[in-house]
Amino acid sequence: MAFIESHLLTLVTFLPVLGAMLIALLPSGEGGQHKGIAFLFSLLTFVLSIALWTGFRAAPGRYAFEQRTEWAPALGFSYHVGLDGVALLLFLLTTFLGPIVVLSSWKFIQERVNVYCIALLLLETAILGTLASLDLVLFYVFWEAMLIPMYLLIGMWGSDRRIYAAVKFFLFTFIGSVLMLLAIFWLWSNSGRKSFDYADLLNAGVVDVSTQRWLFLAFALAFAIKVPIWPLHTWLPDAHTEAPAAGSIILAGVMLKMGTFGFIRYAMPLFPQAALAFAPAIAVLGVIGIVYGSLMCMAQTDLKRLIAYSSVAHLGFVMLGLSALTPEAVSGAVLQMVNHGISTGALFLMVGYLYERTHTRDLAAYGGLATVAPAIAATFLVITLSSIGLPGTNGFVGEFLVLIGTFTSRVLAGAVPLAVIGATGVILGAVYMLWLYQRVFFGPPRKAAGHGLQDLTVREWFTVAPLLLAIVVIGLAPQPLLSAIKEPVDAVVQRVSRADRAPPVRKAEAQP
Amino acid sequence: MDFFHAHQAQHYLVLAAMLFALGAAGVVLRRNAIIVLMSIELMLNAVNLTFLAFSRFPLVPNSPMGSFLTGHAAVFFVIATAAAEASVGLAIIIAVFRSRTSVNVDEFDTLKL
Amino acid sequence: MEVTWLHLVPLLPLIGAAICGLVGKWLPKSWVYAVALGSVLLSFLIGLRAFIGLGEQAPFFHELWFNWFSAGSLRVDMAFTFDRLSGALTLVVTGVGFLIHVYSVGYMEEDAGYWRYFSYLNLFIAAMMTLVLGDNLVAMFVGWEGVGLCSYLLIGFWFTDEEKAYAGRKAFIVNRIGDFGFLIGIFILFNQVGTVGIAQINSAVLPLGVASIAALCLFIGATGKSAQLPLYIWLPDAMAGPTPVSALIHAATMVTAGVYMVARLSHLYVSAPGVMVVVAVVGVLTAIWSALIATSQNDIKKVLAYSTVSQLGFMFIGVGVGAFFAGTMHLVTHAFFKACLFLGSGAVIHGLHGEQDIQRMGGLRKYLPSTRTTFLVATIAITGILPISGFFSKDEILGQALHTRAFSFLTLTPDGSTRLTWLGPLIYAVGSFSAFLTSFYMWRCYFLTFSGEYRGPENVHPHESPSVMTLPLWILAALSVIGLVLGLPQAWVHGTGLQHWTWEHFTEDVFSRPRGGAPEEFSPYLGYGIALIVGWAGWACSYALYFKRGLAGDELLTARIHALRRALANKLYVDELYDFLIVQPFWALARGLFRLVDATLIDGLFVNGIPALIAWVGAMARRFQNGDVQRYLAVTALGVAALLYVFLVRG
Amino acid sequence: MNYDPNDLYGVLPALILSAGALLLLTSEVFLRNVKPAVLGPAPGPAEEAQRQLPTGSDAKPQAVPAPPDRRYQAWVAAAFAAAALWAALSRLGDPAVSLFSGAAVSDGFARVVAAVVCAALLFSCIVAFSYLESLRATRGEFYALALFSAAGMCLLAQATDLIVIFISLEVMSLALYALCAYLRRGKRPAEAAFKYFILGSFASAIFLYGAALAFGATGSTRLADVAAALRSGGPSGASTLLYAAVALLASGFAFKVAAVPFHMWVPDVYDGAPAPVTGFMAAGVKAAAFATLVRILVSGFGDASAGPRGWRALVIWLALLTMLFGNLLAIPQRSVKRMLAYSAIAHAGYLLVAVASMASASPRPDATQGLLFYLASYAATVIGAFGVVAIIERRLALSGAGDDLSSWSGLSDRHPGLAAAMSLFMVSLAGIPPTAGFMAKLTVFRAAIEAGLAPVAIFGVLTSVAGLYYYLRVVVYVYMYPSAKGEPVQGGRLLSAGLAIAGCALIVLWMGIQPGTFASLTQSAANTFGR
Repeated sequence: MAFIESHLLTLVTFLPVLGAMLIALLPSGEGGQHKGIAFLFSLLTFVLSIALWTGFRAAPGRYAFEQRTEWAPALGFSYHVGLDGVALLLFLLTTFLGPIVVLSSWKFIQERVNVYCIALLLLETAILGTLASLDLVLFYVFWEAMLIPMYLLIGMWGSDRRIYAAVKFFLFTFIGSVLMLLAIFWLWSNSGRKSFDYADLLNAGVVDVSTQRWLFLAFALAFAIKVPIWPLHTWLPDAHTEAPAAGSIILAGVMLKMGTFGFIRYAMPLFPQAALAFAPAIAVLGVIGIVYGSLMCMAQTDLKRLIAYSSVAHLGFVMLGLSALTPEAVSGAVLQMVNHGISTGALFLMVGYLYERTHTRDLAAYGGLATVAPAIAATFLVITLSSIGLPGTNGFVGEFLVLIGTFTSRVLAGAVPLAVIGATGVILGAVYMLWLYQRVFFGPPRKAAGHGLQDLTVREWFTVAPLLLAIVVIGLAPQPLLSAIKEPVDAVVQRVSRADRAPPVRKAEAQP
Repeated sequence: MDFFHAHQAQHYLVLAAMLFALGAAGVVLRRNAIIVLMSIELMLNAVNLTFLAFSRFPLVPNSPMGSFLTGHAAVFFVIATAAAEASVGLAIIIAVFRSRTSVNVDEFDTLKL
Repeated sequence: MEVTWLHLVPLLPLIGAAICGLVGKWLPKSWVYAVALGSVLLSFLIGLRAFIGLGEQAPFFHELWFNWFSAGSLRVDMAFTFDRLSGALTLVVTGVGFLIHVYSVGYMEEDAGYWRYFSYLNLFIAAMMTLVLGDNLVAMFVGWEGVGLCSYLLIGFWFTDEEKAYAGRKAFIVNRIGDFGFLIGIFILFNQVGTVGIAQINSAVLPLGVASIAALCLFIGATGKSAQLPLYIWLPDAMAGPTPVSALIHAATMVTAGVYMVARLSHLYVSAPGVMVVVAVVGVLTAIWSALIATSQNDIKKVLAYSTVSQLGFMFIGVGVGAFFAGTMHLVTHAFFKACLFLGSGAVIHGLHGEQDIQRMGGLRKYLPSTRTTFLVATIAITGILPISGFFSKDEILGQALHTRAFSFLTLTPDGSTRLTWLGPLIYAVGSFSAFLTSFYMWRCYFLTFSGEYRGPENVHPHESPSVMTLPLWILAALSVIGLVLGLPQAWVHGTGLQHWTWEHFTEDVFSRPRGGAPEEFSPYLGYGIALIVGWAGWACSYALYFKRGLAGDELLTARIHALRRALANKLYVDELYDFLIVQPFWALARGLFRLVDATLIDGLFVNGIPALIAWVGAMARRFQNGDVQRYLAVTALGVAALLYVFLVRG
Repeated sequence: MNYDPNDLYGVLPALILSAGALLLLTSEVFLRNVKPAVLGPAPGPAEEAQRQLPTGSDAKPQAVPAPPDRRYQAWVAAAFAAAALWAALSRLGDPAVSLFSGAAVSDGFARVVAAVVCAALLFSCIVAFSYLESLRATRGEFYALALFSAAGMCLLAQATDLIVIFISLEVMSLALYALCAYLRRGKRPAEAAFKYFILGSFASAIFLYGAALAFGATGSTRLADVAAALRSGGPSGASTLLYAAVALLASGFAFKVAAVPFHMWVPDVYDGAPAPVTGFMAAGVKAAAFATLVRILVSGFGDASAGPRGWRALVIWLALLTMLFGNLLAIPQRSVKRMLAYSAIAHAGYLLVAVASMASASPRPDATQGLLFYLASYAATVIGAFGVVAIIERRLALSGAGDDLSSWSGLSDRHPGLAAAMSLFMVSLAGIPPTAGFMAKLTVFRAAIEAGLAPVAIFGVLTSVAGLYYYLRVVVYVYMYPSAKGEPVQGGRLLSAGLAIAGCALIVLWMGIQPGTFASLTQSAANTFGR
């Protein structure tokens, strides 16, 4: 028992890998049992991760469930994991989406099921590890380990232009991360005691600002591509459009958050002065993302593409909040990460179900589904509302905090105009989402509504219901989440927004 | 003394260099595989000459290895190796010839790009 | 006084909505009715109990239900305040709401989606109560957006019709534009005051500039929600929804939220007199503008819709000139008679099996007697030809506008030569004219509908609605008569028991007084006289035209002022204008950006261009590997030469 | 020039390998009924050869008298390779000892290289076994030659005397020339061998000339003496000779490690040679050649690393060129084998980065460690990759054509195991965690950053992005394209090759997930770098 206590985080992180191994051992013929095992393990992961939530105690400067063991001392890195509030939320979000994803693709995926399930489980572990790791090499290993399974998911089970999309996704994200790797090495070679450990590097700090800027840019590029920040976003629509529903859900639900998480966990605290210096630029890009993304949505005729672009807009809010550097805005941004994961994930889930039924993503083919599939219409409506941030749904709290925090920011230059322009996203969001909703569900039934389109099945209800519940619950009672992230958020805000006043201490011998 | 020796060594060295260049040119320019092979031998022999020249007229007063016989030893090694090389080379040329009844080097371009 | 039961007022309808929406489909009809009506009735009774409880020792009730969320210095509570204003509004909303629920039972009888309908309706009541009772701007905003959602859902209730669905969307998006302003207003106030509590904001002393910008932003929100210029366009289309909805949401309650908000923040607005001018001017312009359009509409609901917009304009005149009590009083009375009118029109439509064009009505007084009577009462109330509720409330507004001192100290030029003293009288004049128009088009509507001979097709046999629908009509008609109590001038009721019931006295400690001070005491009689004349004039014109001639009246008018009437009949082409100036360019911009920036520039040039370039270079370089061993040898030799050069010559 | 028999222990791996080779050669004598006719093609053009030789499984064994059973040779060779491997590993930690009065050295560095070579040989033998068997091409000499060249490689890694280097170089190369031509099917193998031979001997002649000049300038062929001479600036007038020597020696091994512009032999040779041989070459030759390059540069000219005539700048330039062109030329390739050849060039570039970051008075341990780790991981990966190629190629080798990406499409349906392994190797070559390739990249580029070569490192990782493109393309064909029409690769003799591939895959994963052990090995080796 004590072992489980002390290794809980590791256990949860690697549980999916166990499942993957089990599946790999089974004969590849029968698909059902593979899905069954995958579902079982992802569910088990979620159940265990609840223990993480209940056992979580926020403590200043410390990480919950911290565990540190030797990994490769000869290479200077160790296996060091732990969670702070922010990581915890995204961690739970991931484990929460895990079973849903497996269940959602029960019917859609019929060939090479074992590979599919293995990819899903490995992907989950990679994401969890990225969130949990406190050693930069460990982080990087998980960070890039995410790519392969996702690449396979898009490339093997995607639609027509899947290979183009998959390769584009991989190359885009890879370019960013290799430079980050070099930056990590630089930190290692200049951090006093040749260490890859996050805490050490944080204490070591980088005093000279010009170097900080370069390193920050190296990190920021990797994360910005993942987020994605305009104009590095063009991989996203393709990846989303071509990926199978499950892939899109994971991509939108958690993988994009890895970018924003990277900013709040690594790029900003490690290089506070540079972060402060670049905050306005990032904020501007975030606002551009909001407006531009929304406009792109209005220009789409493809269901999934539209939702993909809406992700660009939503994450624009997150980036704006992160660069505003006020407690309100940053906590809003973190909350928005979770919210976007839930609502956009749910959107892709529903779109996936629609696609299963109609085999088209073309908006022109849709219309009048509300008459034939009222349940789908109703759930989709709730999700739409949360996506346009209607009060009472989770979407509102995040956006509101981000905007009000940005508006009142004393650190960010030009905060007020940025907040105002960003707030137009509230209008634009309504424009395109409601347009989409009307196009698909209202009006007289069109082609897609034909051939006896069937309403939500029980299995599908099991996947949708938790998401709807989360939307409402977080919308009505977001406070527990906010208090969980208070500690790390305040720390980041303190560290970065005060950076210009008190340069971080650093060891003397660490001069290149 | 050194300079004197060096002065005498120079003739041999220049000759060797010319032979080496000649051999290299032959390898690069001649089309017939056999002649290419011979040019390589020529290069090796040029090297031999260099070794010998240096061991007969050393530039440095005293060799760190005790004596300048090293040069001679090297030459014997090289001769032996050259022989082995020649045999392997001829065998390969024969193999090529079997596969395409020609020993013109510029026709061996199945593998390219 | 802190209480713990106030949250029930919004909560009960919310629960009702949840029940109806989630399981209503499978419940027996009667249960749905019971839940829907019961929950609203309960919250009405709670409101009533609380209202009676209000007194000297308890000027207001307050409840901190729970802390919704808080981060950094921002703390947002779900907290409610039940003072005289919000209390009265609670009664109006839940009361009228209940009546309309009752009415809907009859009206939506045949519709299969009744459970959906009642769920939305309950949800609306819940949201509206949150809006009214919320003690901070964010809570208010929750209700603000909630009612917007319900209106969206209910306008598009019959979503299979593309038009109706579009109308709903239009309503929501136009409202969102307003909400954008509302949000910015909240941000500014929070930034300045450090809290979003309404009480704190009202008690805070703000610099003029900040106060003005904040007030203006909030007023943008109001124009959206309360359908004022330039954002009024959604309300006429909103008539696509079921008529009871139009009565409840788009006449009686939701659309008055803007007025309520301005009145709630009276201190803020008073501290920004410039914005007061804007409010008043926008109000009066809207009043005349939509009154004009209303004169030429033939859809009975459209007429009432434009009349609603115009009446809302009156309310904004009231709050704009600093007579917050007058504006809110008109809000209450208007809720009564306009609801009555809409329900009446609903009864007519119901009786004519969906016919809405007054040109195909007429002579219905003998078919729908009780509908006709109630409609008549309500028409008298709104046109104010007899001194009942509408008369007093509207005349109070105009009188206050005429005598206001709110603008007296404002100057257009720095030297203070030209003061805005003339603004009040001007507003009065224009307002009176739109009152005349009101009387004209309302009577036109009445005459064309009920008097004369039936012009509809033979196969349609008009019939009176069931009592479940007529009963609410009678109650509302009665209320629109009794409502006059609120507006009785102080002079008449002084010392009598009614004194406490006049709205001005009742709400005097709720509102702030305009900076210029209250208008000097003026005798209402002159104003009443003029109002009566105006009202009767309007009646006379439309009597001469429509009672005597019926539809010929329209032709006569058209013959006289052809162009104007065509413009008016086409709503002055505002929709087309917006579509041309804003909507189409916007979508074009979106498509253009997508093709140019995303597809061509980023993807075409960089994302795909650079790899293509690299691949091309690779393919070129590859040519060099042509398989000729002697070329390889040459290259190797060159490499050696290069190294020799490096070490011997260059070094 | 005194001789100490104990020195023989220092070169134990080479001795074991040579012994094995001799044993195999002598064993040939005792074989019965050797019919040269059935071994390889009858005299005459390739078409005839193809008609005679059965393709794949549908062979006509009864048509030709069965050749003597030579399967034992594979296992004997493997056994000796394993023994040599053990010999190399067993004394890994020992301090460096100079052998044969300074002609050779036995240090951790050399031992690790030897270990890599022996392991490469071991796996290659196992792959070659099933490869040759299924092609009915098992003749003598193959394994003997492989053992000889391996012995040459081991010596090469230890040699500290120019003459010794030359000899071992020739031992290695001559055996390899023969191995390339070994499979006498069609035009390709012979042509590859010819090109390799001509270019190789050209390069060794150049190297030898450099050796001669160095001898002349310093009066010695010991690297240590050369270094000393350089330190003292050399005798008057000799410095020119010395620098010419440096240039020639450097270019000689720049050729062996396939650094641009000395790379042009690589694609054709790798493409034409039998896949198992190619794998062995890619792993072993690279390891030995780099070991020697490091010896020459670091222990020979170590002090002259910096400065205008320093080799540091030179190596950096070579590295940049090699990384650039290696990746650039690999992109348009449609033959996986050829693509792997170009990728071998690219990886030589990354290894050169490690060499460049070693440059200083005493070799930086972390750079040396990076180099060794990279060599090991690359060897494991590339042998596995060529193992898979071998299985694919067997079908095509008979038709004398190279492989094409299209012949890989849908492999995951026919052979999920092979597909997974191949993808793993590709990922490792691309340097993506959790594989050996990533850890190798980590060690090398970290050393580069540490040595202040940040720009080179940046250039390197950017080229590796380009590399990712063509590695991924293989995965695309293997997993994302539907099955090709061609009949599935027949099973049967697959087993041993599969074994080797699985072994490589495990090593690749192990080094990727648990690099600690290898890292500490290489670290200790790097710390005992004998001069």
